[in-house]
Amino acid sequence: MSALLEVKNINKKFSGVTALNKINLQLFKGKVTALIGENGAGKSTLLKIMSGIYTDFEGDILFKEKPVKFSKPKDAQDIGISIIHQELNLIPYLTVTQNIFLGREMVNKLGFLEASKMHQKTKELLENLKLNAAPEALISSLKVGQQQIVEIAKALLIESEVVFMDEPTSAIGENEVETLFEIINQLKSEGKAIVYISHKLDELDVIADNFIVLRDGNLAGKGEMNSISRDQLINMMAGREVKVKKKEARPISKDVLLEITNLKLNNPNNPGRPLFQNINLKLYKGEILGIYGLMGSGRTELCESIFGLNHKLLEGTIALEGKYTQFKSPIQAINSGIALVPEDRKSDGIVPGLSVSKNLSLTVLDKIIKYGILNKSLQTKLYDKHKEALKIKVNSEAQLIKNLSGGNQQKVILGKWIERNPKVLILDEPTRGIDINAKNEIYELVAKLADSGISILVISSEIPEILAIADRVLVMADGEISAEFTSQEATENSIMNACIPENVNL
Amino acid sequence: MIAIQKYTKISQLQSLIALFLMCLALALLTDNFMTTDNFWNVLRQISVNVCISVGMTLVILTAGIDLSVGSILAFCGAVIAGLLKYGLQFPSQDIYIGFTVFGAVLAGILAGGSLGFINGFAITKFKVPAFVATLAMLTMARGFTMLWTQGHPITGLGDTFGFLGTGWFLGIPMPVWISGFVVIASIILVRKTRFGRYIYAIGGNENAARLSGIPITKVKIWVYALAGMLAAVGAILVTARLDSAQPNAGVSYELDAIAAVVIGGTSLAGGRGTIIGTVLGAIIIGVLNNGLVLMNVSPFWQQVIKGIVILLAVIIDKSNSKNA
Amino acid sequence: MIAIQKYTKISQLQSLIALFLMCLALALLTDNFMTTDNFWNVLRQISVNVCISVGMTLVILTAGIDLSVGSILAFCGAVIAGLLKYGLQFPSQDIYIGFTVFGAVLAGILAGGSLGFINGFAITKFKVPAFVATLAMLTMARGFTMLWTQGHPITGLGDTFGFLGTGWFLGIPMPVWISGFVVIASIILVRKTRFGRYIYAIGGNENAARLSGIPITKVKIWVYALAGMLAAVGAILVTARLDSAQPNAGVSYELDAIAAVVIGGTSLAGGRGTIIGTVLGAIIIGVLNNGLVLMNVSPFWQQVIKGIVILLAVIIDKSNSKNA
Amino acid sequence: KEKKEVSNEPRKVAIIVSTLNNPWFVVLAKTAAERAKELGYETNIFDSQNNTALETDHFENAISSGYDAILFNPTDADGSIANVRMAKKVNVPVFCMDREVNTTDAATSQILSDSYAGCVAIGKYFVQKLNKKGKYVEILGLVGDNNTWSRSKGFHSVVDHYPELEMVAQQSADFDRNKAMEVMESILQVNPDIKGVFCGNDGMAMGVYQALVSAGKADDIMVFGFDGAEDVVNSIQQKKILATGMQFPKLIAKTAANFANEYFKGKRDFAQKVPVAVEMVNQENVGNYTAYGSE
Ligand SMILES: Nc1ncnc2c1ncn2[C@@H]1O[C@H](COP(=O)(O)OP(=O)(O)OP(=O)(O)O)[C@@H](O)[C@H]1O
Ligand SMILES: Nc1ncnc2c1ncn2[C@@H]1O[C@H](COP(=O)(O)OP(=O)(O)OP(=O)(O)O)[C@@H](O)[C@H]1O
Ligand SMILES: O[C@@H]1[C@H](O)[C@@H](O)CO[C@@H]1O
Ligand SMILES: [Mg+2]
Ligand SMILES: [Mg+2]
Repeated sequence: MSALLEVKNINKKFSGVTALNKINLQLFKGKVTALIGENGAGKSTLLKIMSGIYTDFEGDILFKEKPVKFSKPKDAQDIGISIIHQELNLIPYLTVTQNIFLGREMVNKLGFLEASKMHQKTKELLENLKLNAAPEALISSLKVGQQQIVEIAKALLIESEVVFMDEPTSAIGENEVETLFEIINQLKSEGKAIVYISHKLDELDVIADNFIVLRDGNLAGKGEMNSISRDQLINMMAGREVKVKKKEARPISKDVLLEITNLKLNNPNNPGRPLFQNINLKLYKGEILGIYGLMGSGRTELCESIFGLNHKLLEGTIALEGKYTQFKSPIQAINSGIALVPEDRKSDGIVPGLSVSKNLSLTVLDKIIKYGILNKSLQTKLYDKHKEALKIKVNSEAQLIKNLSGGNQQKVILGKWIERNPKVLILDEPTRGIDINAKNEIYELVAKLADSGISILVISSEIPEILAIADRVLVMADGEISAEFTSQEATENSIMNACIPENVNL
Repeated sequence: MIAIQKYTKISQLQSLIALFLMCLALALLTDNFMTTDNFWNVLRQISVNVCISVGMTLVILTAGIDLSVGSILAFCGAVIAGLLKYGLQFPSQDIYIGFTVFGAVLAGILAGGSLGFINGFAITKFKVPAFVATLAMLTMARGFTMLWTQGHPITGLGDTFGFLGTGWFLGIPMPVWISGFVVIASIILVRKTRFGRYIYAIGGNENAARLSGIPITKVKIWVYALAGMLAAVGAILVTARLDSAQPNAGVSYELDAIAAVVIGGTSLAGGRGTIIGTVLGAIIIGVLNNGLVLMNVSPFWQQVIKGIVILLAVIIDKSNSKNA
Repeated sequence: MIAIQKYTKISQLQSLIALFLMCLALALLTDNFMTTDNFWNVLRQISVNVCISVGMTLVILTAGIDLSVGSILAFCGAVIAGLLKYGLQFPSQDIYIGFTVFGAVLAGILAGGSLGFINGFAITKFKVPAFVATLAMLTMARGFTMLWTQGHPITGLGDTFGFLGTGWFLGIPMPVWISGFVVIASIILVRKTRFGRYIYAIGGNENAARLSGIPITKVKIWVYALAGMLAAVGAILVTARLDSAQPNAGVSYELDAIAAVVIGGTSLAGGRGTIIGTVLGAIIIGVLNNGLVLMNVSPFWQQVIKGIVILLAVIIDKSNSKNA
Repeated sequence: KEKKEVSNEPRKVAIIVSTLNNPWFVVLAKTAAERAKELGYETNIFDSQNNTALETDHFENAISSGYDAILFNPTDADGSIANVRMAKKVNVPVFCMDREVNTTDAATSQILSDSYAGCVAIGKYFVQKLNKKGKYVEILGLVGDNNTWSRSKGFHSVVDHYPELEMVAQQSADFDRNKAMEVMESILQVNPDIKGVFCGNDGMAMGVYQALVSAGKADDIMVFGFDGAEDVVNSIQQKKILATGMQFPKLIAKTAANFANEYFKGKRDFAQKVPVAVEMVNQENVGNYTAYGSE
């Protein structure tokens, strides 16, 4: 059987650094190929090359055995290649319909848009995808999961023969995943070639026919999905053996550090449906409390509320070391000993254009001030200390933080809070988009911090992760706490069951 | 479409309330505000700003800015007047090309489009920030105007051309017809065509727009070229009304245009806003100017009051749209 | 620190090359460019723009903009001159307060700081876009100036005050001392203090800055207030040099200041840039103005050439910093 | 259009002035307003900001809000014609002040300061003072302004006849004191040996003088201005500045207001042009003058 799409000897460099090295791959009609690899292995880069986004690379692309050259994304679309990007690429203030048809609007003979036709077609697509959203709703009014589905709809609109899906399920719930798989199967039966990227290996067993593993830009292996075990796959990705273990029971102090009672966050847009409510929880000294939940279950809002954001919409009480607090801003929360590592590293965590040492010292400038003036050698000392303690991979203290890998950026952010020696450290998805190695290092670090007496609240969307770090697990569903386990009693199943909201509705 | 219309409704509402309050106050405080005469007055007076700020809206919707519109207006006015009056002369080759009104107007619009094109080119191809590229053009176009006119006005352009600025047709002044046409055409452009959709998309998220295969460079260049052409239309109106092209016409018109756009609810961050909002913004400014004069406010106080009104208009808009 | 220094080095390099080329050309084309006299000339002439554009740099580093500096300058100049000459008179209460040079200068700086504070307040508390808030202030401050001066210059301010503009100290003109002091103080502020670090952090990523516990509102308000104060320092220089406060002083100075900042390599998007770069930018503009006059270029062409140079300076900067 | 011949309301007089960004025009406008008020009329000042289009708006607004006469300082001799005609159409009399409009059939009367002639006089004095030879500099006003050119032309109509008078630099300083100082500082670098500077207005003359003081050349180089502004009249007294062309803005403004008054009383036969001669003020005759006027 000849390949529908084939690439030969693809090399790609980003300002001198090799991202892809001599990659060959073939995609066949009616097959789903899983593209697997650690963060930064080059998966997205490869897809971007095959869909006309990156045009400066070495190597050849053959479509139906004929060489093709793309000078822009449209060229790839035109021959029938569509892509769902890893990052959401929607226009916030356009409607669902307008986004789905963006760049492919239907126009009449006079060149005017045919609004009703597009509206109709969108309705069909959304029904097909079981998305409960109006075609005329603004994208900015949708939840992330719904937006992800709009992205999928957008890709399906193209009459394509090849469909790339770059982590399409990173932000959607179980039900939507099922719908997506139905659609993928349908595409398969129509003879389309599909590439599917995901870090969720469970999914691959269900949906993929073939696999390709990338490691550091090199091809580490390929074959048929049913010919390889999960462990083999993981080892192939990491280039060595990796084990995730469960947190061992350890004695926790009985001192309550943080106590939350009846906390409720009102929704400014929908007063009838608070963002969370009835939240009661205790966090003990030195404890690691995990919060698991599906996307949109209200975890981020909860943490931000503790951190002094949203104070105007908040009801209920928060007590720190037995004293009631009402933080009006992060500054007050920080001064009382609370720290937050936000979920979106790029938009809320780092100051991309500043150096590593400046990012690191941002929360503790008073510590590096001498005679009212920032002292450079104190700053360097701080940097040296954390670089060593956190094993940050960085060239120099002057390196811009945006040029570090995600995991190392995360360590810098952790460092800037550790240096403040907080009483409560809140970690929102601390390993999102971070590969296994770096993850394990962060787990160890978190454990060490807890041992030193810091209480830690950690949000995660990955059950193995919660099990690996938390002493106790809370599950949130639909803005309320739906279950509590010690990490020893918790199992994947019990957690999963608790997190499905009663009335399933995005 | 519906989304935009919804958004329009909200921002229109804001501006409409502000406008209504102003008109009410003026109707109560003065005798002469609520007259047909004054009605046409205000519309005629804002017609130039309407043309320019419609162009500015397009630019700002793509998250850009154009500081050069006033200078481009002056240049186009000078070109049109110069061609009408003297034609093109190449004494060395003994060639003389005369221009009809239509030809001169066309040439003026082309001139405006070309300067706008240069803006767009610098912005997209050389990645010069819009603020800087159009700031440079502000200076250059003024220089071109001075070179072309040698600093002197060009006057006496004939009745046919003058009609465009001073004539009436079916009981409506020509400048109102022309700016009305500009408004309607651009509403259609923005709402009913691909190009319009692309403008919103680029301003909303340029990266996403690029990945959707939208030709960013082309769209942006066209947007700046259109802004230049609309400045040229403004030039036609100014020049025809006065029967004279002034080399220092249009100074600081960009600020009035930006004010109209912002008061009209368009976000300077791009991606959100409407032509209708801008027109309302221009009307508010026009009514304000007119009203301050009708109420006999001293010119020094006028500046203070104008600043306060701009600020209030935007603050009201902001505070209401929080819930939107 | 090193990052900024590195960055400084690159952007300085750009501007230095541009500056060097210009100076070389002028040295070859004219006899009088490379003289001590002319050296002090240029430095004295740019001193006002240096003060203003240092303030503008702070504002732009936070990803803001300040269009009102020229009007604030005019207002502060008028305040200083008015207080020096007439003091404060409250005839109804039969009170008269005289002002020393020091007192008047202080009052002027306070006035500038207050108007800047209002800018900052509108921007942070009412979420008015900086462009709009300072545009409104541009108009209002000009109105205040006209009201305060009734449109007339205030002249004859005495030698002590005049010394600040025209005097020499240790062989260096006073305006150069003053603007030099402003530059050094602000370099220290920006590089060596918490406040300076906060400015970069806010401009670089406001969200991250907020979550790091940086008092965004306070820092921003202070930045606009500082910009206002530095406009007041500019006002001292202009007024003292002329021995006269002109009500129409400072018109369009904001554009010169922004040009200096941008030529100096500071990003209009905030978070990246240096004071030194801005100073080089101001020198480039100053040398350009000086050179065009030394070469007796016709005033018409001067504008065209200035536009081209701004464009080129930024394009060179952009194309080189791609590799950075 | 019916005017309020019958009503008892005070008549309203609009003062439309090219710019208030320049004290000379502030004096013109305020004097006109004061005089009209003295005569019992309601007044308001309109600032055209040097923008002929804005001037059109002011005319329209003034007419539609019932002003009975317009005391008018045009932004442009040609560009303002259309505006005056607009008023004429509805029988609102227009009295031009200081600057003319280039037509004789629109304004009721024009009380004019003749920049060209005034600069001819200055030019003659300039030639005399420089002894018909030497290098000199001209500082122009706003290059898009017609006063700039009528003054420059008047001056050159005389000076250009003397081949030994060499203009070594001609630069613009936008009628701005500060710009004039800076431009002059630069020019002095190239041309330290000039003998005279002719400036298109007094503000620029003061700026130029300031530059000369800084350069220590105030005693060697003669400065000539135009306007008769307070600072320059004082400076001439103090022998700092050589001469200026005295325009009489107060006289012009008062005459215009008086004309409007007479018009309301029924007079119609106004002279189309009433020249108010520009008088040259120099160090000998300065005693006869005050700011913007004579004793
Ligand atoms: N625009 C860019 N400039 C410089 N380097 C880049 C750029 N995009 C990607 N890289 C680098 O290229 C390598 C491959 O990145 P890529 O995004 O393809 O990884 P990935 O396998 O998709 O990872 P993930 O699982 O995190 O999505 C990484 O080292 C990354 O840092
Ligand atoms: N600014 C906002 N305005 C309105 N609703 C919001 C806003 N931010 C979040 N929400 C909604 O509030 C709910 C809780 O969101 P939150 O981000 O806290 O969830 P989460 O459990 O942290 O999920 P995730 O893993 O996506 O971060 C969701 O329904 C979300 O769509
Ligand atoms: O004389 C005055 C002014 O001084 C001037 O600045 C321009 O034109 C005038 O008529
Ligand atoms: Mg990826
Ligand atoms: Mg979250």
